[in-house]
This record gives sequence, C-alpha cells and structure tokens, in this order.
Amino acid sequence: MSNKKKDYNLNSPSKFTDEMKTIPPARRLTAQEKTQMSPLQAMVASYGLPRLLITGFLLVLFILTPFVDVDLVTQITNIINRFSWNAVLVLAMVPMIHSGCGLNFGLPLAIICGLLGSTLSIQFGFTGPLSFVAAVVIATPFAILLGGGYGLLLNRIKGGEMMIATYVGFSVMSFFCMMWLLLPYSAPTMVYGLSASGLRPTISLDGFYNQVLAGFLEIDFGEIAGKLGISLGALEKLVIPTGSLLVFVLLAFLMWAFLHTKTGTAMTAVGSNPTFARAAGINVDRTRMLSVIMSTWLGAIGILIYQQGFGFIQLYNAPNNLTMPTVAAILIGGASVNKASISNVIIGTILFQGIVTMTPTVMNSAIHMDMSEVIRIIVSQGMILYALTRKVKGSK
Amino acid sequence: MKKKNIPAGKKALELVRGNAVPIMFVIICAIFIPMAGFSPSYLLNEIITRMGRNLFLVLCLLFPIMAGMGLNFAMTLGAMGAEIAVILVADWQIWGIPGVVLSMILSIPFSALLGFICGTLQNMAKGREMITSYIINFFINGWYQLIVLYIMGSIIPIIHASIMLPRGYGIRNTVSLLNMRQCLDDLLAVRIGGVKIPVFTFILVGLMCLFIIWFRRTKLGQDMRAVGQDMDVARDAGINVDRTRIISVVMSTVCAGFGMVIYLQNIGNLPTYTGHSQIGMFCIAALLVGGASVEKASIGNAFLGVILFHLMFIVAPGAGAFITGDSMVGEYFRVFLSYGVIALALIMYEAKKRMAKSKAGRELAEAQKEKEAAE
Amino acid sequence: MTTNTSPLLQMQNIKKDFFGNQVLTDINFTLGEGEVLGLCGENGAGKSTLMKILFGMDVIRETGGYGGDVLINGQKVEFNTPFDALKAGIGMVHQEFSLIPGFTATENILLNREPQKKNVVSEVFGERLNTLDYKEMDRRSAEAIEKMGVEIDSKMVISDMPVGHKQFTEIARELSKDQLKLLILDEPTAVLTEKEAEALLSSIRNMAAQGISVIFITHRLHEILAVCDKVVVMRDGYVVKDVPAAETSVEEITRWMVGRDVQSAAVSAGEVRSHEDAKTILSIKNLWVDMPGETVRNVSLDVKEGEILGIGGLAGQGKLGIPNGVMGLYEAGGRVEFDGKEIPLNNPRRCLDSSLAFVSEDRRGVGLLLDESLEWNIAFPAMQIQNKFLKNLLGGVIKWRDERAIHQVTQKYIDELQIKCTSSKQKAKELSGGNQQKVCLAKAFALEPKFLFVSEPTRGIDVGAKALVLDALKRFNRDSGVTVVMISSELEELRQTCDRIAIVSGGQVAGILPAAASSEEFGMLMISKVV
Amino acid sequence: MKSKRRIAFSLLLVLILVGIAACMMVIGRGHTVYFDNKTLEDYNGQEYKAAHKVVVTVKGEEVAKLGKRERGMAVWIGQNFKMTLEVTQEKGDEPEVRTISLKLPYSVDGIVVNLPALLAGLPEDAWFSEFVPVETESVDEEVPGTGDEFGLDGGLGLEGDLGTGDIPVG
Repeated sequence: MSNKKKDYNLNSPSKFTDEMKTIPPARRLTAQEKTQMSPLQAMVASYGLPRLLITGFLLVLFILTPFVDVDLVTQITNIINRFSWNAVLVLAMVPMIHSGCGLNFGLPLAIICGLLGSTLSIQFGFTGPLSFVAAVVIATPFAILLGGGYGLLLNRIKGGEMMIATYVGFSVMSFFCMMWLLLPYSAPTMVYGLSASGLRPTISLDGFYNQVLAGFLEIDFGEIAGKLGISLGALEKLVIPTGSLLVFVLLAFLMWAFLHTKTGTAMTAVGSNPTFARAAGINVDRTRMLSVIMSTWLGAIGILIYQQGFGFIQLYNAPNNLTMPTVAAILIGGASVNKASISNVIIGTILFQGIVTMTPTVMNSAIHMDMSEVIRIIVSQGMILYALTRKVKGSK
Repeated sequence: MKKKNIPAGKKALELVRGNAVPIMFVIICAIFIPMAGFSPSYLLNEIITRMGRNLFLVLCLLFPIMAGMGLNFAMTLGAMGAEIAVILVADWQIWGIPGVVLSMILSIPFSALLGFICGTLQNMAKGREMITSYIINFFINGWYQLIVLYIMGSIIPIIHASIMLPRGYGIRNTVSLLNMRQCLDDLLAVRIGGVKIPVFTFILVGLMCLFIIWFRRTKLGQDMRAVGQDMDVARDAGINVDRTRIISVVMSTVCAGFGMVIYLQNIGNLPTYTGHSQIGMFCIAALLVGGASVEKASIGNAFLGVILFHLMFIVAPGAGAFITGDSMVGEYFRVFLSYGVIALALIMYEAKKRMAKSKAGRELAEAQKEKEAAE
Repeated sequence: MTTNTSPLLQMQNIKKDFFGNQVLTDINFTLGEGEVLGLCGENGAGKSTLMKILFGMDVIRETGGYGGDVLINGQKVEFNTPFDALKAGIGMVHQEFSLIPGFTATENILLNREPQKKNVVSEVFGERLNTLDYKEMDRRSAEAIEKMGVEIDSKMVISDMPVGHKQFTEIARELSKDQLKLLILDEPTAVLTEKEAEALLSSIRNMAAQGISVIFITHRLHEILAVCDKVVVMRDGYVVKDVPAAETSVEEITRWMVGRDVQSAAVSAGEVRSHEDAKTILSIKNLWVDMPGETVRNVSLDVKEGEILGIGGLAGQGKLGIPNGVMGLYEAGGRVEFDGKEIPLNNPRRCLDSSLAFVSEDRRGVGLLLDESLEWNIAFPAMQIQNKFLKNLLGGVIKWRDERAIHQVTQKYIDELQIKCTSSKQKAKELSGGNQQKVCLAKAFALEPKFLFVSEPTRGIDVGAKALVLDALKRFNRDSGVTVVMISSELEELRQTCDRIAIVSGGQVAGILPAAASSEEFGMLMISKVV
Repeated sequence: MKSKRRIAFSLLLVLILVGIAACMMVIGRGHTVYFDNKTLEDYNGQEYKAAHKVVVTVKGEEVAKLGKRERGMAVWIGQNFKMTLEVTQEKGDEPEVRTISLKLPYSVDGIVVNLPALLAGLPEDAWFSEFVPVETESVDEEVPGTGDEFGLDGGLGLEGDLGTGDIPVG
C-alpha cells in the first residue's frame, strides 16, 4: 500500500524531467496532451470547470503553435525555464494550506527573508556559486524568525488568516522598502551610484549566482549537436536547466517525505479538522507555527532560485508581484483552500507558466493583439475567486 | 479617594484603547507637521481639497459594513464603472457640469451590474467576504482592462484619437479631463484667506451624509443592520438575507461611482489603468484611521479619518526627508502606515472576537471560586 | 365561556418517522382557547418533533412530512414554513435566543414587522425604503410588554441585558403579533432566575386570561402544576397521559415520564457487577466546564477500575460537559486524578498520555477527519500519542508513517466492528452515521486505553448499529478490562450497558444508582436540580 | 396594483434620468472655437482685410488679443456661442465693439472662424471651417493634477506582474 502512494507522488517530478530529456519534440506534444488528458477526466468530475477551461486553453495554444509560426521547442524551453524558477515558490504554499492556514497571501514576507539573504550575501563579499550558498544560509535564520513571528500572529487570528496575511505582507514589504534605503549597505554593485547608499531596485547577479543552479549539469541540445557535429533539427533550441529542476525535485521530495512522517501527518490533520487534531492531543498552534515557518523558509529559498534563473534581484515593491501568480498556480493545479499536494504544485506550475509563456507569443502571432497580460489577470484571479467561493465541505 | 480614581483612570484607558488608531495618527501628524515645514495655509488648503475629493468615496464603505460584510473592496468596482462612463463622456466631448452629471448617470448601470456580480459572489463566500471582495476587485480589473485596452476603439466606437493609443484601439494611460476639471469644486467656491473651499462638493458630501442618516432609519437600513449583526436571526425573522446583502453592495458601488466622478473632476485627468487600483485601499485605510472597525463605522469616523490620513499623507515625505535626508523614505513610510493600519485593524478585530469567547470560561471559574469561598 | 364548538388546536393521530425510525405515534390532544397546556417528557420523547410539526419547520418537510391532521379552530391546516404557522396565529419561543444583539428590545420585538411610513423614495424603489415609524414602534412594543406583564426596558440593547430579559424580549415579540392565538414556550424557564421564572409564570396566566393559548414545555414540573390547565406527558413518541393539572402531582408525572415496561428494562441479574472493592481509578473533584449549552458547575465523581459507569441526565444539564472538560476540549477547572496522579486540565495531550481515550458525541466536528481515509482516522491518535504505526528511520530521527501497519490495524477493526465501507481507503465522510461511529470507536480502541469516555455513542444511528456499538463497548470492557464511562441521554441504553449510573442535573451529580434501580428513582434525580 | 404603481414610478425615474442625460448631452457638448484674424483673399472676387487688432472676449474673459495673421482659441460648452469683439481696423483707430452670436454645429469639435469674413457679414461658408487636429503626441504632458497615488512608479505593483517582459531566454 505504502509503495503505491510513494510511486505516484514520486513519479511526477522525475517523469517530468525524463520526458524533457528523452522524448523528441514531435512525440512530446502528444505526451503532453496525454498527461493532460488523463487528469482531464478527473477534472470534469472533481476539479471543476475553470481548471478544465485553463487546460483546454493551454492545449489550444499548443495546437495553434505550428500554424501561427511560433517555434514550439523554444516555447517548451521557456516553460521548463519558468517552471524551474517558480516551482519552489509554489511549493511554499503547501505547508500552510496543509495546516489550514489557507492560501498564503503573506508570501511577500517570505520573499523578504530571501531578499535579506541575497543582499547580505553580496554585501559580505561572497561571489560566484558560494554567494548562493551564503544567501541560503543567511536567509534561513530570518525565515525562522520572521516566520515564527508570523505564525504567532496567525495563531491569534484563526479564521481571518487570508485577509490579514495580505496586509501583513504589504506592511512588511513597505517596511522593508524603507529598510533597503536606510540599512547601511555599501557593496558598489547594489547601491545607487551617486549617493553610494540605498539599494537599487534591480540588482544584477552577474558574477554572483546568476544561473548557478540552472547551469549545473545544464543540457543544451544545441551545444551537444555542435560538439557531436550532428544536426538535431528543431531540438537544438532545447535547453534544460537541470540543476534548478534537481533542486526542486529534492525539495519536493523532502516535502513529500515530511508529509509522510508523524509530524507531517499531524499537520495534515490540523488542516483537515483542527478540533479532531486537538482531541488527539496535537498542539495545534505549534503545528501551525511549524507550517508557517516551513512555508516562509521555502518561500525564501524559492525567491533565491527565482533570482538565479532571472538573473536579477528585484527589491522594493517587487515581492508583491509574485503573490497572486503563485497562489493562482497551486489552485490551478487542483489545490483547494485547505488541500494541496505535490502533484498540484507541479501540474499547477506547468499550466500557469504555460499560459504565461504561450499567450503572448501565440496570441500575438495569431491575432496581433497582445492580450496576455489581461488573460493572465483574469485567469489567475478567476481561479482564486473560484477557490474562495467554492463551498468547503466537511469540517470548518 | 483612591477608589474613586480608579474607575476614572480606567475609563480614560478604555477610551485610549478604543481609539488607539486615531490617537496614534494624531501623534504621528503632530510630530511630522513641524518636520515637513509646510505653511498652515498650504496644509489647510490641501486637506480641504482632499476632503472634497475623497469623503464621498469613503462614505460608500459604510453600506457594506452596515450589512456585516466588512471592509469591502466592492467600491473599487464602482470606481471602474465610473471610469468607463467618464471615458465615454470625455470622448463625446461633454464638458463641464453637464459632463459630470452625465458621467454620474452613465456610471449607474455599470456600477450596479458590477455590484450585483460582486454581491452574488460574496454571498457564496460567507465568512470571508473581505478577501473575496479583494480578489473580485482584481478579477474585474482584468475585465476592465480587457474592455478599455482592447474593446474600446475596436468594438466600442471611440471618436477622438486624442484619447486613444497610437495603435488605433485602446485608451491612453491618461485621459485628460481638462474641461471637466474642478467644475464642481469651483461652483459656489469660497476663498477664505487663500484657502479655497469647494462649497458645492461639500454640499454633495453633506447630502450623502444626510442620505446615510436617513437610510439608517428606513426599513431596508434596519434590515441591513439586522443582517449585519446576525444573519441567522434575520433569516428566521423573514428577512431575505442574500438579497439585502447584494443591495448593500450595489448601493456601495453605485455611490462609489458618483464618488469617483467627483474625485476625477477634482484631479482633472483620468489615470486609466491605475485610477481605481488604490482607491479601495486608500478609503479603507482612511476610514480605519478615523477609528472605525471591521464591523462598526460612522460618518464621524469617515471625516476624522480622511483628515488624519491625508494629513499624514501630505507631511510624511517631507518629514521622512527631514529625518533621513531621503524623501523616498517618507514615501515608503506613508505606504507602510497605510498598510499597517489596515493590518492592525484587522488583527484587532479578529483578536477581539477570540477574547469574547474565552470570557465565559473566566466567569464560570470565578463563580466556582465564589462558591468554594462561601462553603 | 367555552361555547366554541371546536377547540383552538386539535392534534389528530400525528405520526412521524425519520427514515424509518418512528419518533411519534398516534399523538392526540386538544387545546382550547385561553388554555395552558404543559407538555413534558424525557429528552427524545418526541416533544420537540411534535412542536416542529406544529410550527411547520423545514426539517419536517425535508424528512418526508408527517402523518395525521393538525386542526386549528376545526380547520385542517398544513404549514410548509414557520411563516405559514405565524400567519395562522402560532408563535414559538425557541430554546436558543433569536435576537439581534445590537438592537434594542423594541427593535427586536418588531424585527421585520416594523411599522412604516411611506415617502417619496419608497414610491420609486419599493416599500423597503419606507422610513420606520419609531413612535408607533415604541407604542407597539410597550403594548406587547404590557400584555406580557413583565417590566423590561424597551430601550435597552439586547447585548446589555441579563439572560432573563432576553427571554422576555422573545416572548414579547410573539405577543406583539396581533393574530397570535397560540404561543409555544420551549423550556423558557431554563435560563431564568427563580424570581424571573415566577414573573414568567404569572405572565403566562396573564396571557391565558387574555385568551391566548399556551403550550408550555419544561422540565420543572412544579411550574407545570402551578400554571397549566392540563398536562400531556409523552414518552417514546406516545402520549402516555393527558390529565387536568389539578388532578396530578410531580411524582406521578415523573413516573409517567420515565416509567417503562418493567420487563423490557429488566437487567439480567447475572450481568450486574459490583466494583465497590475495586480501586478508584478516576477521581473528579469540583469540576467546572465551560461548554456552551452543557455547562458543568460542580461535579465530583469517582470511577472504579473495571466498571462501566453511565452518566445520564436531561439535555443541557451538563452531562456532556464532563468528558469534554476532563479531556481538555473545553475550558475547565477543578481537580482530576487518574490512577493516583493528577491530570492537568485543558491539555488533551496529557490525558491521552495517561491512557485515557474519548469518543466524542460530536462525530463530524471532533471525532473524524471527514476528508481523510478510514486508515488515517483510526490510526491517527495512536500514531501521534503512542508512536504506533511508525517506522523509525535513521535511528529514530525520522518517524515514517508505516502504511502497511496502518492498513492492517484498520482492516482488523473493519472486520471486528463490521464497518461497512468499500475499502480502508474510503473517506470518512462517505460512511453512514452508524459506521462513522464505529470508526470513532475503532480510533479509541486503537489507542488501547486503560480508560475510555464514550459520549452519546448511539446518537443518530440505526437500531442495528446501536446494538453492535453497545456490544462492542461491553466486550471491550470485559475482555480488555478497560474502565468505561458512557454518557447517554437514553436511560434505557445506560441501564442495559452500565453497572452504575450517575445522573447529572443542573451541572452537578444528583446521585449515583445501580443500573437495576427503578425508573422513578432515576427520573426524580434527573429533575432534582434542574436549572 | 401597488406594484404597478411602483413600476410606473421606477419607469418614470429611469425616464427622468435618461432625459437629464440627453439634456446634458446637448447642453454640455463642448466645442473649441478658433479665431483667425487673417485676410480672406478672393471671396467672390473680393478681399477682406484682417483687422489691425481684435480682442476677443468670451464670458467676460479676454481669451485672445489678435494681431494680423494670428489665431486665438476659446472653449465653449453648448451650441449658442457668444463673444464680444473689440475690433481695431487700422492702427490708431477707435476700437469698435461688437457682440456676435454664433450657432455652433453639434457634431463639430473644433471650429475655425475667420473674423474678417464674419465681421463683414458674409455667409457661413466664407468664415466657417472645421478644425482638423494634427496628431500631437504631447497629449500626455497636460497633467493638471495628480491623484492620491503613492509617488512610486507603477503604483504598488498590485497588478500582479510577473516580470515577464525582459527575460533573456535560451
């Protein structure tokens, strides 16, 4: 019994990467369709219409690509890339959803922890891959501290988490907007040139940890073709950021494993029915706190991974830009306000990032109107709205 | 002697605790005003302008609060409705007061429709109205952008190229309302010592206040208050709860539509894509600064809140620059305060709910102790 | 005076079943104008269901309607909603207050029936924009309060009122309805002080004198005798007695209420066990519990090792509060000793660590993880408390869920308790009530406790499952030597299962009797301290 | 019966609102009127010389002081345009004051009025022409006031942007 469950959960990430490596593009399309077909039937039954529409929409985009003169392989490379940036952030939603804290609209808080890690790492003079390790190390205590405080707060306001999380996220973010200006940062790559103080809104990571994960064991089909002196055709454009994906697989595995331990089981129970958990002797508050700290830490790591892919640190109001897409992604993946799994994370991130990358190019080529921004807003907010207005069955 | 003092002190403490947020803001403003170094007449002028501009919008928040739907972002939808109306009116080149009146009338169907959608969705998410309205606001914003950015000019005819994007469809980032600018404010305006008082706008705000006071005394107002306090009891008494809640949201959006027109005519231009995005947040923050809570708000809260919040708003950058030598810090500080006050109010509200719950237990323990002592 | 050919209310052959479970059989009684009828019976005797039928509550229609006729003034009526009943002149004051906390008494009395004045706006937007006529409101609420005959401040906000005044506000609300002919009062005195109760009784007389008929439901039998014209006693869905109040006594009514066929209730002598010599395993002293609706005020109770102790009593008297308080689910105070060691209250974990277990009466709320599989439900507490069903990896650093062990134990209990399910992976919410209850028991059994609280184990489950559950409990007690405390509203069930039965009344233990004691004795204890 | 009455009243309200709206559309229609003090050459063989100086007053406000070959502008709400002209034909002449009413066509936004022709009392086609705006890109510059925006770029990024645009891929 235990094996069966294990297989299912473990399979998804590894299958994903395997497919990328081995399946030629022509077949990949059908494979993609297939992987979406099988959940499709389940979606009709349980996932609901919005998710179905989104999947359908993405499928249509895929089918359209050849006709509108858009290079499919480039698109797939983009999706893989964006998946590798965002997946860990989406994963950060899981613990809090599991423990019943709802959708983490307070993601900016976690991101701030990550930003503290990255800026301090640079400030302390770390460079190259080491700067990434340093950023992770520095971000961790902040995540534990801020996450702990955040958890304490959320424990006192059970029932109103989501709205308060939103505004706590905003408050912390705007507080740190001041801090970025006031803290005595001095590394010349980060501060404003003229005044030599105050961090710039965008800091390039060249020379630090730009692509440090993505570059690790990177598989660039173009390069391979060049080396071997053979032509791989369209496939040459495919690049796989193996390192980033491996890190996600590792973190997802750890999360999956955690949910199979005693404490993880307790966390799920707390989210499913806090009274039951209390009656079974679980310290509900402590479990929730743990989940918040985990979410915060994952969020902090998530933003660092995002940065290494993106190549820049974005400060000031940027943390907020990731909240809604991340929340929407996990919901699109099939999570609800109080249930989420690793497969939700993977499916959701692929679907959402698929739409994000495909819509601008495909729509633009097809109807010469770039409606991607608007579509993204409607899709993601509509998804969140759908999750919020759906009746939560069972215990509340 | 001593005994007499305690309740008085306690009362004062209670008063401070009950009005912690306004008092905090009074203190902040008192510290910041000298630092910012603005002249009193400038400050007064600014405050009065902003009162005329924002009060009407803030008052719109009172309806959903009355119906127990919390601090509702539904008003943002009304603002969007008004913006669509204003764009059309600007394109038709209806200027001045007639333009304002036409915008208001034209905004009614848009904001009522959006309000109806919003109310219906919120009825589906009872218990988390606030976050739902917040998300609805983003969701509808998507549709708004779809309409304004793609449909206007391509499907909805737009006559004047001057408000359209160069590509031939979609509305520019800013639509000039130069010919509508401050036409309400200038009507009957009085200048006292360099301070312009937009009398007519204030009359409108006054009418709105009167309407709210009158509305509380109507059957619908009474029903709304009943629904707001206890939905189940109201339902048992035969009040159509869902309908009442939808009406409250629709009233809020329609009035917000009017408020937005007033707001826009004061500014004199329409920031097409950002105009509404922060309105809800600003109004909510202002109302909370005035001492309102999630479940209770009055006209007085709205007035006090607008004054204090905007005073802080005006002086914060200057004060920030004074303290740190960087005006951006002040900018961020006022952002922080705006968000912080909302977060604080929400936290206090939820914490209070939980405190009320544990009170019963303490009473029992006390009764037990008394009994034991008696035995 | 009573020249009326047909009485105000006639109930004829009322029958009602909930999914085949007969709860009312052939109810007949009549009530004349200006009469006060006292309705009494144990919990579950069918009083509430009968009143729900009379008041047209939705539950009745949703569960398949009822049989028989209700006649008002000789006319057959059928109420589909409470509003129909209201229109026909029936008013009801429920046990739970139905008041808006921030409104004044006047506003509550006239809730949704406010007198209104037209204005210009309401002509356009409809009547809901009529302004309220505050003068008329004051007049009418004053009139209603006057009719009731108890002085309450009509300007006072409900949340500031003492409980009694809230109750009077509710009554005044019914009285303010002009068409009111019949008023149903469901345990109105439960929350009142002695003095207030007295005032209420006189106001009932007052109402009757004005021609309003009253159906008065209460557990305080002396009140019935004091105010009612006639008494109807119900038991097990039958009307067992319908007599003029003047011709009976508290003792008699009690006997009618609980008295059963002595044969059926007989406890076979062989089963009666005495544990007087056994050591006291659980000792409760001066326990108070803040459980809404089931407040425990001052309970002291000793439980002997190896026995099955029953705790009975009327609903709302606090019997449910005892296990919930001891197990830390509701705020509690006092002293609880288990096996000689004191157990800290308000800490479920410590209780569970001491090998206590609890099967809650609130299956769906507390007892189950509805969205999770049976395996999780059954294994969860044992896993968390006793580290069962875990594999230690890396030398115990990681406690891994042992799915196989969980599956095995679940399968074992599924077989043992005959839980009907598609598989052990089925979600708990998909099971029927009886099977859910069995899962709750299995959960507690899996903990292998020394001491088990079982709260309302048979509530809302069918007869077959009932027997199985009780049997399982007995077996668990006999085979494993586990001490069981079973809380139930059904005295009969307690008498069949338990060795001794404690009766809780008014938040205190009114007395402890052996299971073989007579029904009357239990009955007297039940109402002895009713508040 | 009662609801019928209500429907009637509500309809009436809607009608009134529509009526007001229609009314506003008529009386609120804004026009821009341009005045050219330019010699009109060869109209039916005649030449109408530009005046030395024309002062245009609209609604008691002096909107333009025009020398030869100059153009002035005024905005007007409604269709019955009224202006007062103070015309000085030749340098040193006494200014001649004339009040002129014009009917502005509803559908035209910008109207160019040739003053010499108008003053000479020529028919409409002589002095009237429609102003066709040259596409100007400077519209965005006229920002008379700002709202209560935080003075930060892009607001607070509440739009939920992902930072898609500028990503180097591949």
